[in-house]
Amino acid sequence: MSQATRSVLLHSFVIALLVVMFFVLPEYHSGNLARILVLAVFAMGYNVLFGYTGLLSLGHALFFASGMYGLGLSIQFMQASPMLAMIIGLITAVVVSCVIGFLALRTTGVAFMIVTLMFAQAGFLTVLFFGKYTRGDEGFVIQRAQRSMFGFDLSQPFPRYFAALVLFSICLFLIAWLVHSRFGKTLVAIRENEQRARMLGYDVQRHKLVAVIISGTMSGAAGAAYALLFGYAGASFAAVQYSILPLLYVLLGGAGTTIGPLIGTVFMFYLIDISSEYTEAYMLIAGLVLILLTLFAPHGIAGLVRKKLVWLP
Amino acid sequence: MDFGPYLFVASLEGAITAAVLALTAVGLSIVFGIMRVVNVAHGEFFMLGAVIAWWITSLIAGHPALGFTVALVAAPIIVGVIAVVCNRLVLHKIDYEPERTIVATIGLLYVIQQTTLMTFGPEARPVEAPFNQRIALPWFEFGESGFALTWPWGLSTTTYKLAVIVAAIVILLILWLVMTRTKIGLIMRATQLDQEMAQAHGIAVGRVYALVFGLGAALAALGAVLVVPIQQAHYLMGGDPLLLSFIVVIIGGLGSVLGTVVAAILIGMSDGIISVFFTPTLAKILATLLVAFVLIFKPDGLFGKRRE
Amino acid sequence: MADRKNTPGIAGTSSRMNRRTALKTLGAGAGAVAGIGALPGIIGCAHASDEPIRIGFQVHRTGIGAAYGRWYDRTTEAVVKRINDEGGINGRPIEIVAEDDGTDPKRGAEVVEKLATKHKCDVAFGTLFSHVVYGSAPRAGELAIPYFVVSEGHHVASGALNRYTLQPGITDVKSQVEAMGPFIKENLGKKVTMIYPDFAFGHDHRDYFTAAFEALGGEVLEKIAIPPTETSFSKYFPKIPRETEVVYHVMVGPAVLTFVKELGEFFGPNRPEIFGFIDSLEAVDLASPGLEFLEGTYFWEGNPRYAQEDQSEFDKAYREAVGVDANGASISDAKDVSTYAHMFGCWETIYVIKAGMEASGYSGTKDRQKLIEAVESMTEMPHSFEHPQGAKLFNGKTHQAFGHQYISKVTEGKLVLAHTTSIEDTLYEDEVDYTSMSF
Amino acid sequence: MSIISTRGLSKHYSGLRAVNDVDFDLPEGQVRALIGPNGAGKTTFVGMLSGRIKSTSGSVSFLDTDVTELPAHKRMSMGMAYTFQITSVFANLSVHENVALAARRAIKGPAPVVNDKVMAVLEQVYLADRTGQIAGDLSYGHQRLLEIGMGLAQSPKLFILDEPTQGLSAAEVDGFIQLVKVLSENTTILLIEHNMDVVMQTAHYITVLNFGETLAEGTPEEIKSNAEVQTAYLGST
Repeated sequence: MSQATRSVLLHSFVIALLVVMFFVLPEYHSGNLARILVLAVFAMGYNVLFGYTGLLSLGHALFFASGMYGLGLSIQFMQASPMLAMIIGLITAVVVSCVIGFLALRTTGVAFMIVTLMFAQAGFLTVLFFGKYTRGDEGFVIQRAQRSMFGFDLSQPFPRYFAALVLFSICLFLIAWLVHSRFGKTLVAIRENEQRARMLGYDVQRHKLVAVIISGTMSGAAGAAYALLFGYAGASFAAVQYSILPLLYVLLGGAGTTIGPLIGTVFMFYLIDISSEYTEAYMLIAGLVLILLTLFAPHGIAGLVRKKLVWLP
Repeated sequence: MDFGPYLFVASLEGAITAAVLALTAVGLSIVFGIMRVVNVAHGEFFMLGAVIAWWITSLIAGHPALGFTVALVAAPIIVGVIAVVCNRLVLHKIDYEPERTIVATIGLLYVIQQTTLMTFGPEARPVEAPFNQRIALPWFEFGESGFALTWPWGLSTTTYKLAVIVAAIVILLILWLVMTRTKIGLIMRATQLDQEMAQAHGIAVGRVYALVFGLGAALAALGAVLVVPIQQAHYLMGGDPLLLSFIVVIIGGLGSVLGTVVAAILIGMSDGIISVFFTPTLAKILATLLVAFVLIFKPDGLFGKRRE
Repeated sequence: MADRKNTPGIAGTSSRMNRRTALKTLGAGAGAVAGIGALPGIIGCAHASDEPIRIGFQVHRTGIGAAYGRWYDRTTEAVVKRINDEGGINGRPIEIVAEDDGTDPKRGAEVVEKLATKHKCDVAFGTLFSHVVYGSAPRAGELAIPYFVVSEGHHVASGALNRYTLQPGITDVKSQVEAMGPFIKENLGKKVTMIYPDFAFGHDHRDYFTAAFEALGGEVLEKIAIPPTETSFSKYFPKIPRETEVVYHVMVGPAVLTFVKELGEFFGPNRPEIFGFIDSLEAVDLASPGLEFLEGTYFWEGNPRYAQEDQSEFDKAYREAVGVDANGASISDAKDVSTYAHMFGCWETIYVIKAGMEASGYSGTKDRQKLIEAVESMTEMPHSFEHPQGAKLFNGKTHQAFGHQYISKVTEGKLVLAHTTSIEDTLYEDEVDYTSMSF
Repeated sequence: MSIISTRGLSKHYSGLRAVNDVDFDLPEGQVRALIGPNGAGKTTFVGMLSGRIKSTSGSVSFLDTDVTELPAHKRMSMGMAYTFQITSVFANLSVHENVALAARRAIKGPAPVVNDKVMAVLEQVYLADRTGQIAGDLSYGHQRLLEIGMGLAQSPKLFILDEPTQGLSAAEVDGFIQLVKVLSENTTILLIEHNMDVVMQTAHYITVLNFGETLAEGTPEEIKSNAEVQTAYLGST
């Protein structure tokens, strides 16, 4: 079986499993899974830049928030239809990631981390600064009536879950295709040895910029979807914690793997959700688990699996 | 307030911010410079310093200066020891690998924060300054009657705030002397320059790392003890110092202690002075963007060496 | 009222580390007590069962709201104990199912979902921070679970939320702020400078106070919005204009004490009048070093922290039940200061839920709409053991309660009540009619 | 016709003249060796040819185009290939993928075409039996060969090799000499080399750099007999 076929089979299986999950799981967990799928898209976007290109950004909350506010504000102030608002959200994310990519890619390494962090922080403060429109930290609710797409009420479990799954599937296949493409392989080359890639004649800057744009747009799509499916946009999603989260998801799940981000998101979500039932000190447990994972599973959960199945994309 | 005195107050506030920042960041700078790891839990060591200072001062009755002095000595030591233990149990085991260190120290951050919340509680707790007099400051004016001294409304500072600036200068000087004039400083610098070479010359790199990590945390805690009479001990207070010191270290240039201090002054002062000219949040946005653009045009920081 | 004697002991002994377990055992124990002690009441009730009424409690145990969350927790614990001792609701004991939301809107929405779909709670309750309310309310509406918030935000009455979200136990910021105008103008001065955090809660203060104050003929000279991440404040104070007669301040978060202290250091001996919202010092000891300058300044209080001379028997009972001493601190630790100006909302809200369930004959989740209609039809809530903060007027259309506001003056280091506004002072025109919305 | 030439090419590092005012012409089809003592500026010089290092002054033209301002990757895509002095491969990727990355940039064709090229190249550099191995696990000599293979896969017009035989065994060096002879049939080669045997067996022409300046140029025989070169360089080996 060729690598490409295996990849298609694996990803189709994951999606089929997710379809079945909706009907099998109790309401609470299928509701969670809808959230997780959207957050996993965020993590997958992050993975394009971090896992495949080797650029550690600390500012992805900005891209998430661009999509979220692009969609949210256009619904709120232009009465845009969800489809149009989604497109506006994506365009906002594209524009923001172009600008950030253009500026931040003049730096590398830790300087890149700080520059992205600073832009994200400026973005967060900007949301507060225009509190008149954004309602700052409180944010605003996107009413149920404004959240119908193609006749589906996205506030209802079934349409919501499958809207999230459609977005997730598109992104998963996009990334699966990407990693087998010339472009994706070049990104990996840049991650592995930037200097060498450049001296093979690859335009490293252009590749990185495109990676930032893909990554930022995917993160923005997640932000827009989150606002649309769960009816709320607020400044906390632009704050620094939401830049750290996708990094954690990806590192836990396995950086540079296609399904790692999903695994990491599921793991992190339920780690907090379950441990918080047993103790108030769930952050303590989460912290200990993170430490243990770095000690014993340095390449994330998918990394552990990959040891057995080297072909894992 | 008139422009002149206002600018003066803002600069003074900026200087205090800079002093605290320099103290907090210099610890991270050493860790970052020598061990090349990003310690995300650095801010939590700062927080622990403040919380322990509160705990110690609340145990010791009598004049506030007494408890404060004990805290000034004990809190950095306790925090330093905690850091050495963390280093031994975690960072050492993962071989200081950059990515794993980030996740592991995020884990540490959660653990320390939650433990503090459970033992110390969620409230912000004040520590009384050993001394704290308000000093009204004069201003010069050339009025109709010629040169005159005036005492504008609000133009003031406190003795404690001035003392923090002095203390920061003294501590940084001592640190500079240790780094440049002592054997241990030499060993640390040698390790920073070339880890393998240092090892080849018989330096126990593992011990140096433990020492550096402990020292970095202790410096953060020391900064926190000095700050806690101005701000308060709170279990979430570590976030800002972490971000700011991280920024300061990078702007200053990796591994350059002098750069760190200059960057702290730059950021502290610009934070104060920009606030004079713009509405507060806009000023914050501009100060943040300033940091980004400094790095965009000087990616290795102000004092960093270009790495080819 | 025999129960009131031992309540403080229970509230005091339950440790902060495992409040959850404490609550559970408490709920179970109280249920048993109710089952035996209140037998006559139950027998008369047709649909009585031992199955407890599950109230989902969305609580800020971690994150920026943790100091408030702790006291919301204690208050809720106390009121549930009291109600269960008195026989519960419709003969059924209350069980509190608490989930921490980390004071985060995303987690908040997840918690509401968990309370509704996993724990199968009858209602959800207890949120304070308004961004969490905004984040969670849409989910509550979609899941059709009545969501009783205790937030003092204007979100409910502004019409931004939905039919399932109500705020019957605490007044909202708009009415609080508007009611301050007359007192400030008559007693403190006509020229005001406002200092507030640069986020929605602060903007509410800015907008509603400015409008109300200017309508009275006063003037707001300067509006200083402080960025929420700020930890030092002195550099902003020079923006206060010289001719300011009154400084109006409201801050939230862990840096509040620094803020108030630096304000004092800035002015030194010749300060203007200072009027603040107690949010600036909620859960902070007034005897903290650096706060001496507050002597003679004024504070809005949702509920007077210090037991006043003419303390009502209701406040006395409530204070005792929650475990708060006459200075507003925990009876077991005088340094552990409560969030007294807000936490009464939990007490009163649970009683409103009780009243609503009793009026609608609530027997299970199928009666949720009846419960909401029952609450919507409430109007007057007299000063009582159920409403120890004072009498309230509930507006069913806007889902919001209105009530007295208190203004206290710092006198010898204590807050002494100086003025009580009438309920009429706090009323404003309806901005929404939730009752016209479908479920 | 010169495939690459420089005029007045210089690189100064704060006072240090690493390369100073070098005029250099390399005719198409030649195998040129660049020799000189350590610190003579050889690596800096080829760094400026390839665009890896920015020149202080002077110009570089490649295929009759002024490329002085062009970034390295553009020069590579015009038909240069470059191997590093210190081995630089994609250590975590397979041998096959290393070469494929090089081939893909040069060949725009579909995967099978790229694959054929990769296999042909691996055959040439004696690594055909190690395609699946992770590059970082190869021996040092094999990594050097891999790096040469990555250059070959680009089918370059000009192939710059910075000390390719350093660290190779005697047998591997012989193999390398054969390889260069085959390649020279349709590729221009610029070789920095310390091993005079290799130089003498492969180079058509030699340029000697000393203190950043051209000391001498000529055929291997001419250089061998050049007294200045003897003192500056050859004498010392």
